[in-house]
Parts: sequence; structure tokens; C-alpha cells
Amino acid sequence: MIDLAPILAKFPPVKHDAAANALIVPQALALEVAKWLRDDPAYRMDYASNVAGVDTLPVEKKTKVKQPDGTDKEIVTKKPGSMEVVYHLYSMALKHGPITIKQVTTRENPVVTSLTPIYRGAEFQEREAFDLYGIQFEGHPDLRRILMWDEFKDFPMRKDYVEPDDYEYEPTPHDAVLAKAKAHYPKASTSTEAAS
Amino acid sequence: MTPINPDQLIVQLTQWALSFLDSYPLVAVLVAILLSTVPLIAVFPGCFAITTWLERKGLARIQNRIGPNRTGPLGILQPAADGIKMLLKEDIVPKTSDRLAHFLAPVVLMVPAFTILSVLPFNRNMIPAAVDTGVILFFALGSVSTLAVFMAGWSSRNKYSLLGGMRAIAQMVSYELPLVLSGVTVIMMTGSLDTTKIVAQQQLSEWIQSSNAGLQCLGQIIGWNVFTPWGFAGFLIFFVASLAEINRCPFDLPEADSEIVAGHLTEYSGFKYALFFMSEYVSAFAINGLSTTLFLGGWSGPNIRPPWSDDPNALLIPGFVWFFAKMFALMLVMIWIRGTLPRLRVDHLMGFAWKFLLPLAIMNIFVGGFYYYAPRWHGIPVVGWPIGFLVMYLSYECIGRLNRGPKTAQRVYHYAS
Amino acid sequence: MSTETIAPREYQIYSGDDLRTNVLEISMGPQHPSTHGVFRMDVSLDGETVVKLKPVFGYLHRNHEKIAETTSYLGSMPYTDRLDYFCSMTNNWAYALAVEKMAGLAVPERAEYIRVIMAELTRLQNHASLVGFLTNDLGASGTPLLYAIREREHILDLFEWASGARMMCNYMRFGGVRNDLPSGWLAQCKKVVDDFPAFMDEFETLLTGNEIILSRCQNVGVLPRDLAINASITGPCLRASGVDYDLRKVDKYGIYDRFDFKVPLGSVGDCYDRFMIRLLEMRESVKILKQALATIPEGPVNDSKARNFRPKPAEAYGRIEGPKGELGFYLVSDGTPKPHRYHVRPPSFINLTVLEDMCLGQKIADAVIVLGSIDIVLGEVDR
Amino acid sequence: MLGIGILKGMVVTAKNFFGSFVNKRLLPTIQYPEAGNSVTLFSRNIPFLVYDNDEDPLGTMRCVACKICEKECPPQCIYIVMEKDANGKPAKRPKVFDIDISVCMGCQICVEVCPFESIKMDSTFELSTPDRFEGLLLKREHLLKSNTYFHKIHPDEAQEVDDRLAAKQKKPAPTPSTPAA
Repeated sequence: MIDLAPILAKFPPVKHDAAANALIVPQALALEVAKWLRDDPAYRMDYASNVAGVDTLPVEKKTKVKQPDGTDKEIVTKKPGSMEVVYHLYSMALKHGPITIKQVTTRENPVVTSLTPIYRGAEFQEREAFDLYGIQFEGHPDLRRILMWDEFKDFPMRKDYVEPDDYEYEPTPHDAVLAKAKAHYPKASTSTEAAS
Repeated sequence: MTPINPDQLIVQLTQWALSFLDSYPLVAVLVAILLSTVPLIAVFPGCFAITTWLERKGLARIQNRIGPNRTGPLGILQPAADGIKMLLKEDIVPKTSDRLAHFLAPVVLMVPAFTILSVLPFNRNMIPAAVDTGVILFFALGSVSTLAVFMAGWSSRNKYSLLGGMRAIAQMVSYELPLVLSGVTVIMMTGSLDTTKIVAQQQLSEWIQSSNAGLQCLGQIIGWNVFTPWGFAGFLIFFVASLAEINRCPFDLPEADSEIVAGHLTEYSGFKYALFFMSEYVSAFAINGLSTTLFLGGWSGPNIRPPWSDDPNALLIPGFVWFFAKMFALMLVMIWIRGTLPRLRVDHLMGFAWKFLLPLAIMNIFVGGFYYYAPRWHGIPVVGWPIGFLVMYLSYECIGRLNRGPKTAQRVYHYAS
Repeated sequence: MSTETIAPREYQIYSGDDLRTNVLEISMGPQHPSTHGVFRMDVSLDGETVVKLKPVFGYLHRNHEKIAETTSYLGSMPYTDRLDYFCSMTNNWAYALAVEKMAGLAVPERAEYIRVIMAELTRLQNHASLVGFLTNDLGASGTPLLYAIREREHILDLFEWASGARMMCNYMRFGGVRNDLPSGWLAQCKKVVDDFPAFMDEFETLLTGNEIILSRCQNVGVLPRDLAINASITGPCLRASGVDYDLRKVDKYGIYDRFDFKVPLGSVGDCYDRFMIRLLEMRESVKILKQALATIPEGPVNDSKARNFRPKPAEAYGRIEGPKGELGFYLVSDGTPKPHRYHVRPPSFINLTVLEDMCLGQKIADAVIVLGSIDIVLGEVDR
Repeated sequence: MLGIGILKGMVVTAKNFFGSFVNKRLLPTIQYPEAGNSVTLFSRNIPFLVYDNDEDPLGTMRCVACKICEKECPPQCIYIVMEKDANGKPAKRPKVFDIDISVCMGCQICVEVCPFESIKMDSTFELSTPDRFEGLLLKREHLLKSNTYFHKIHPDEAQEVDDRLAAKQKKPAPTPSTPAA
């Protein structure tokens, strides 16, 4: 495990997420931190292995708490959703790693700083995160869709993504698929329906 | 009635048939033309069919496969199946193509491919067109195919086709030079452009005229140009250049499938594609026939007189059997090369023609001249042969080394500690 | 290394007053004989020289990650077979490794050996067929490829014997492998491994000295060392550029620290180096296989507790040295039976980053072999 | 000397050319269908349902319609409806058991999760049909195959399964394990 204390000491706004052993880097500082990590002789994190977007929906949890007077009271705890970009950095020179750095942003307006100016290897993966999550990478040289086609409007990896209803006939529709099939082919009764 | 000479049987039959028309000279000429062209048009497509089968079977065996074996015994009917498939295919012409040129290209390719066959002597007295300048005619007509390939490439309005056409022009024009120059040595030695004379020059007539069967047989072989230093080098240069001239592997750049799909053939289908395909094989036969004529003794082969005949020119096995055997042997080598080698790149291809084959071919002309004038001992070239061979070998090594340069070499690899 | 990233080079077109040429734009693919699947290159050509090249892909995109996030952990295992359909065994292993890392599962000794054997067999067949495909791109009419496929069949037979399927093996499980090797498997495997060097000799005689291959591959598509590191290139492509970084040595995942093998390194980083590194790696894989087959112990092959588990909220990034490069899986669990986030780091996808840099200024024929020497599989690039 | 590498390569291909006539290893092609197919005792393709008694396939089928496989199937190609007896109580038998083999990817996960050893992998493969939809939807009747058949295609595995079931029978009344999460 790599000692993260020097980074935390050098960049006070960087926070340490102990559960994931990751550094949460504010967007304004991201480029600077990455550059320092890459060039610092003790770290030499010259290799950005993995870049992934993570989408978390807001959670609303209702718990019933018994009040002293005997009545139940609902307590609603809300956890806001978030959009994260996770980078796993390794060092090819010193053969150690990883250091995980995260940039956290909002789901509504996901903007983070692109690390492509530091790591060329992040180029395609950031484009992929942009394509599938709609995360804007500031400073990316060529931010275009990469896996989906250019005319595609939605972001399919988001947790609240709803598939379009371009349903293709399937002989074993059931449950959700069946509902969709019924909506799409109102008249056609499928064989399994007839059997059951 | 002269005794039957198996070698000349066909010729004699033809003359016998024509003798009936002596009183109608115009008809006789027309019939004579038909009698010499129809067999060409009949035989060579047949050879093409056999070759496609041989190629598919041979390549398959080289690649540890079985090859076609479902159509007839050993898949021998595969060419027929291919032909039927090809003819039944839809003839697709791209909308934006230049229709006339697109249509004409396969025809323009096919006509010279068949025409140049006419100057090849298939046997004694068996040459469709006995032209004094046969070799020149061959090269002149043969280079028309360049035009056809470019027509096909340009008229298709396809970028791959265009690239293929441009490659074809550059390649064919470049390789024409070493091809002709290596043939020039033979012409120099013979002193004639007539293909029949070139074949005759390769036969040791005193030996053939003698009564010893062994000498007769040997005399048909030992004089082949390929057994002289300049002839051997010339043959190799000619063969390599002819590979490029007919777009065979490893010089199949105009139709390089991994790079430009099928080059000039990309937009062709059905019958037109079949014509292209056949013309390419017929030109391959033609050029192999020429290299047989120039270097491998043409129709002469290990042959003896039939026992019933005293005619020194009578032969037991017809000469055209040897001619076709040699031609097919060269085709097989081409198939073998195709099964082994990857393709050259376009700039290497040019470099190979201009920086390697051309100097070698010019060197070969000098060696041929030296060989001609070098003193002989009882007619045996004791001086010319070894020195000529040495010079050709050394120039091969030197030019090869100069071309390789410091850039490409076998490398030594290291392991991480 | 410079302080900034290494930007793509620009290719200058000569534009004198007297000479004006047009750039020819060609869209190579998705239907093209040598794009290794449905891959497209938008190429601009100056004559035959590549002046611009943009890779376009996604034709095979099926949102593997989204499917994985709606199914159980085990349910994604068969889908990983279909990432790089040449190397399903290593894909399985990478995923199993990530899950094991996240859930803290232990793998029995015998299963570790089986995994190493399967992974190295996969490497053999992948590298052999890649070299075959590369020579096909060079224009050989399939001969080396068919020799490679001839040998690959023996390895696929072994896979089928062990797992039931030739390509979509779905063999590894969290905490081991699905079932033990059938009796007689190891003996047959030994035979295949012993026969392999003879094939390698034949292959090398056929290819390595061939003057056409030498002149076509050497100094073509050079990938400089610094750029290779900066662009996160992994696998044989990285080592051909002279960087000593093999996860089998660096991470020592599984039991790779027990085997004696070496990491071959290239010096130039051109197509010929990438081609040779693969041939040399095959020799090293044979070495590993011989050692593993000699020392494989008896014992259980999977952890029975590992079925249908529900991991605690955690995240993990597991990676292995796949035949094409570093194959990583990034998993985030939120305590439910389905992963909250499942991300694949596919090596061939990221190795394509430098395709343009390697092809600029080369001929169009070189662009094809540069692409071939990177070794991409579109199932993995597009996911 | 220039050309030596090419000549060496040509020798290799010539060896392979002539070798293919004498060496079986150099001509590995199997002529399907005359010379048999390549299905081995280990091949798996699509699932089938096992029954024990040839006289009464429906009565002795092992499947109890617990729907674990339906839930676990990664591409969701299994569809099960449990049969109800005259009183409307669930009979432990599937009334509908469909597998859409155009979707099935032969991953064997249904076999692994089945607690009753009732679904196993078949090795048939000649399943092409002109009917893209109904022809590729295998119903209960198509899927039911006897244990004898199972012994024929995968003898070792079938024997293991039989042994396991016999051991289970000895133990007092097996409780159907609950579907795991």
C-alpha cells in the first residue's frame, strides 16, 4: 500500500476516502495533483491504467423510529446522488500502485477536469465516460462520442436511463419484457401467452 | 506418303485439310486463320480452368487443408462450378461509374492476353503467327493490359479501385524494363526477334542429327539458355519481373486484398469479373510461355526419334507436350510462391525494380556479351561460363547488399532482468 | 519525460506553388478485409501516405457494463467470455480476480495452477493466431495463419475437454474454477505443450528471416517508449517499446511468483518488435506451462462458500496480464447481489489510442499492419 | 545472401505440401458429416430437462418449477410457469418450460444453480430451422430427455449425478433449498 500522507500534506484540499482508499480531488486541483503525482520522484505515477465513471442515484431512506410517546415517526434520510470519475494510477518506472483518485461532481451538471493533458492513456476512456455518462471533461482535446453513434442523445450507463421502446419480437417474453412487448405489439398475442 | 511423325501430326493434318482449298486462296487464308486461332481460344481457357483447380488444391495442401473436393472426384469440376456461379451472378455497375470504360476494361484486357499467345511457337511449324519480330510484338501488345487495369480502376469511381489502378500503372511500367532487358540478352545471342529462331538456337543441331539416341535426347536440353550464366540470371530476373507484370503474389499490389480490398476489381462482378480473372491467367500463361521460349528451350525436351523414322526432325513425343509441361511447371512455382510469401509494399516494389532488377539486368547484358566473345575450347565455353557465373553472383550479392542497407536486419532480443 | 503529454504528431503535406495535390479520404471499414472485425479507420491519404487517421468503433457495442450491472455477479461471468472472444479464459480470470479481491475470497492451490495453465494456453493460441493474422495483413495468402490455427485447434480441444466449450469457456469461478480437470487432461496437455516448440521452430523459419517481412515490418509504426507509457499502452506492444512491465512479474497475481520465466523486451518499438515479442513470449509461456504441469498438486478446485454471495459495500480494481495487455475490472459493490458499478479496462481499446501516431507518414499498407500488430479484438474494444 | 529467408520459407511450405499427403497431423480436417462431427463427451450446447422413467416422461421429470434457473439465467432465455392441480394448488411441475435457444448462450449456469439435478447440458447442435421465432423456441416436450440419453452423451457426468442423487435419497426427506439471492 502506498503512503498517501505526503499528497494530503502537500494538497490540503485533497481528501482521503478511507473506505475505498481513494483520494478525492477537487476539480480545480486535479491537473496539478496528477502532474505532481506523475513527476514526483517518490511516486512517478506515470501510468493511468483505468478511468471509470460511476453514477450513484440519490437515495431516500425511510426509517420508522418509535417516539417516546409510543407513536411511530418517519425519519427520511436523504443521500444525494453523485457522479464520480475514478482514475487508477500506477507507476511503470517504480512498479508500484495503485493510487486511486476520484473527482466527484453532481448528477445534474457533471463537469470534471480532464486528465488527458497529463495522461494520453485517459483519452479514450474519458471519451467513453462522456459518451455513456454524459460527464463533461474540461480540457479534453477531442471530446466526442466514442461507442454510441453521434446522433445518439441519451447516456445509457446512467442509473436512471430508460431504454427506448424499439422492442424486437422475442418468443419468450415475460415480466417486464412482456409488458413492453404488449405495449409495442398491442394486437400480437405471443405463443407463450396462449399456452399460459 | 511420308511416314507418320507424331510430332508433326497436327501440322500435317492441317496442311492436308488446307490442300483441298488450294483453288480458293481467299477461303484458304480464312480457314488457315481459323485453324490457328480457334485452338488457342479453346485450349487456353481449358488450361485456365485446370490452373484454378491446381491453384486451389495446391494452396490448400500447402496450408494443410484438403481444398475443393465436393464437385466431382477430387473436386475436379470445381472450375465448372465456379464458372456457372460467376456467370449467374448479377452484373453490378456502380451508378456513378464511367459505364463505357467500365464495360470495356475487361475486353481490353482480354484481347491482348489472347493475341500475344499467337507469337509463341508451341511446336516446330506450329506457331499461330510467324512474325519476324515476335518478341517485340509480345511486349508491345502485353503492355496494353496496363491500360485496361487503369481503365477498370478509374472508371469504377471507387477510391480503392483508383489506388489499385495507380499502383498497377506504376508497377507494370517499372517492371517492363527488367523484363525486356533480361530478354534482350537472349535476343542478342540469337541475333533475331523471331521466337522460332530463338528456340532453334537452343537446340544443338549436330547432336540431334547424330544417330546416338542419348545424344539426340541430350542435344534437346543442353543448349537451353537457362544453363548459361547469363541465361540463368536472365531467367530469374525475367521470372520475377513477370510475376510483377501479371500481378501475381508477392507483387499483387494492384489487387492487394488486405489494403485496398480488391483494387481495380472491387466494383466488378459476374461475367466481367470472370473475364478479368481469365485474362489474368491467360496472360500468366503467355508470359510463362515466353519465358519457356526464351530460356527453357521452348518446345524442345528430352525426346527421341520414332524407331520407324529416319527423319532427323521426327520426334516421338510431340513438342507441344514439353512446351505445356514447362509452362505449367512455371505456373506451379507461382502457386508455390503465392502460398509462401507476403506482399511487398509499394515503395519497396519500385525500389526492387529500379534499384535491384534493372542493374542486374544491365549487368546481365554485359555478361552475355562477354560470354559470346570469350574463347571456347572445342565449342565449350570454358572461360565464359565460370567467369560469367562469378560476375553475376558477385553483382547479385553486391546489389543485394547495397539495397538492403543498414535498416533491416535480424535483431537480437534481450530479456528483462 | 516531458512535463506535458505527448501530443499527436502532425504530418506536413508539401504544398509548393507548382504542385497541388488533393488529399484522398478513405473510410476503411467497417466492411474491409483486414480491419479485424467491424472497425473503421477514417484515413486521409496524400498519394499512398497516411496524413490523418481517426479510428471509429462501437459497431459491436452492446453495453456489456450495463448488462453486468443488472445481473448477479455470477451472471456476468459468461459475458466476459465474449469480450475478447479469443481469450475467454483470461477474461474469466480477470473478472474472478477482481471479485475475489473485493470479497476477500481465497483460491485453492490446485485451482491457481489450473488458472495459470489455462491462461498460458490462451496466450499461446492468441499470440500464434495474431502472428498469423498479421501475416495475412502483410498479404500472405493465409498460410502462416492456417498453421497457427492448426496448432490452436489442439489447445481449443483441451479447453473443450475441461470446460465444455471451445471458445466461450466460462470456466473460472469466484474462488476457483468450475470443475476439476477430467482424468487424462493433464497428460494430453503435456503432449500439446511438448509438441508446441516444434511448431514454433517451423513458424520462425517461415517468418522471421523472410526478407519481405523484414523490410515490411522493420521501422514501421514505431511507438516510442515515452509515448507508450504516457498513452497507457500495455502488453506486448508496451514491451516491444522496451518498457519492462509485465503484470505477471509486477503484481505476481495468482502464483506467478513460483515460475521461472523471462520477459522479452524490444528495442525499437516497431511492428517487427511487436511481432517478435509475441513469438518470444510464446516460448516463455511454454516454459511456464512445463513447470506448472510438473508441479500441479491435488486438492479441491473451488471454494464452495463463494457461490451466490452478497459482497459488502466495497470497491476493487483487479487486473491481469492478458495476452493483449492489461485487462482490468473495476467493481463497486453497494451490498446488493448486483454490482453497483462494473467497468472493464480493455487493453485493445486503450492500445488504439496511439494508432494515429504510429500510422502518420506511413503508407496505407503499413496502416493495415500497424493495426494488425496492435492486436485488437472488436468484442473487447466495443464491449 | 538476399533471398535465403524466402527460400527457407519456401522449403517449409513445400514440406507441408508433401507432408499433408502422408502425415495425418498435417491434414487435420474432419470431413463433416461423412467422417463424423467434432462433438466430444464434454461438449455442451443447450440445456435439456432430465426425466428418469422412459414410460412416463412427464411424471418422472425432475424439474419442480422452482424458477431458480429462470432467475439466474444471464440472458434470461428461460420461461417457466408452474402447473396447478385441480384444486388450484401448485403442483411441483412446470406447465410451461420454454428455452429460447436463439438467446441461450450455453453458459451452463442453469445447470450449476439447479438444486434438483434436473437441467443438464445437451450436445446436439444441428438445430437450424427456417423459422426464426417459433422454430428456435424449445418447449417442454422438446426439452425433456431421458436419463439414459444423458448417460449416452455425458457418461461420466451422468454417473456422478446419479451417485449424488442416490446419496440424497438415503438421507431423510430432502428439503428443497431456498433460492439463494
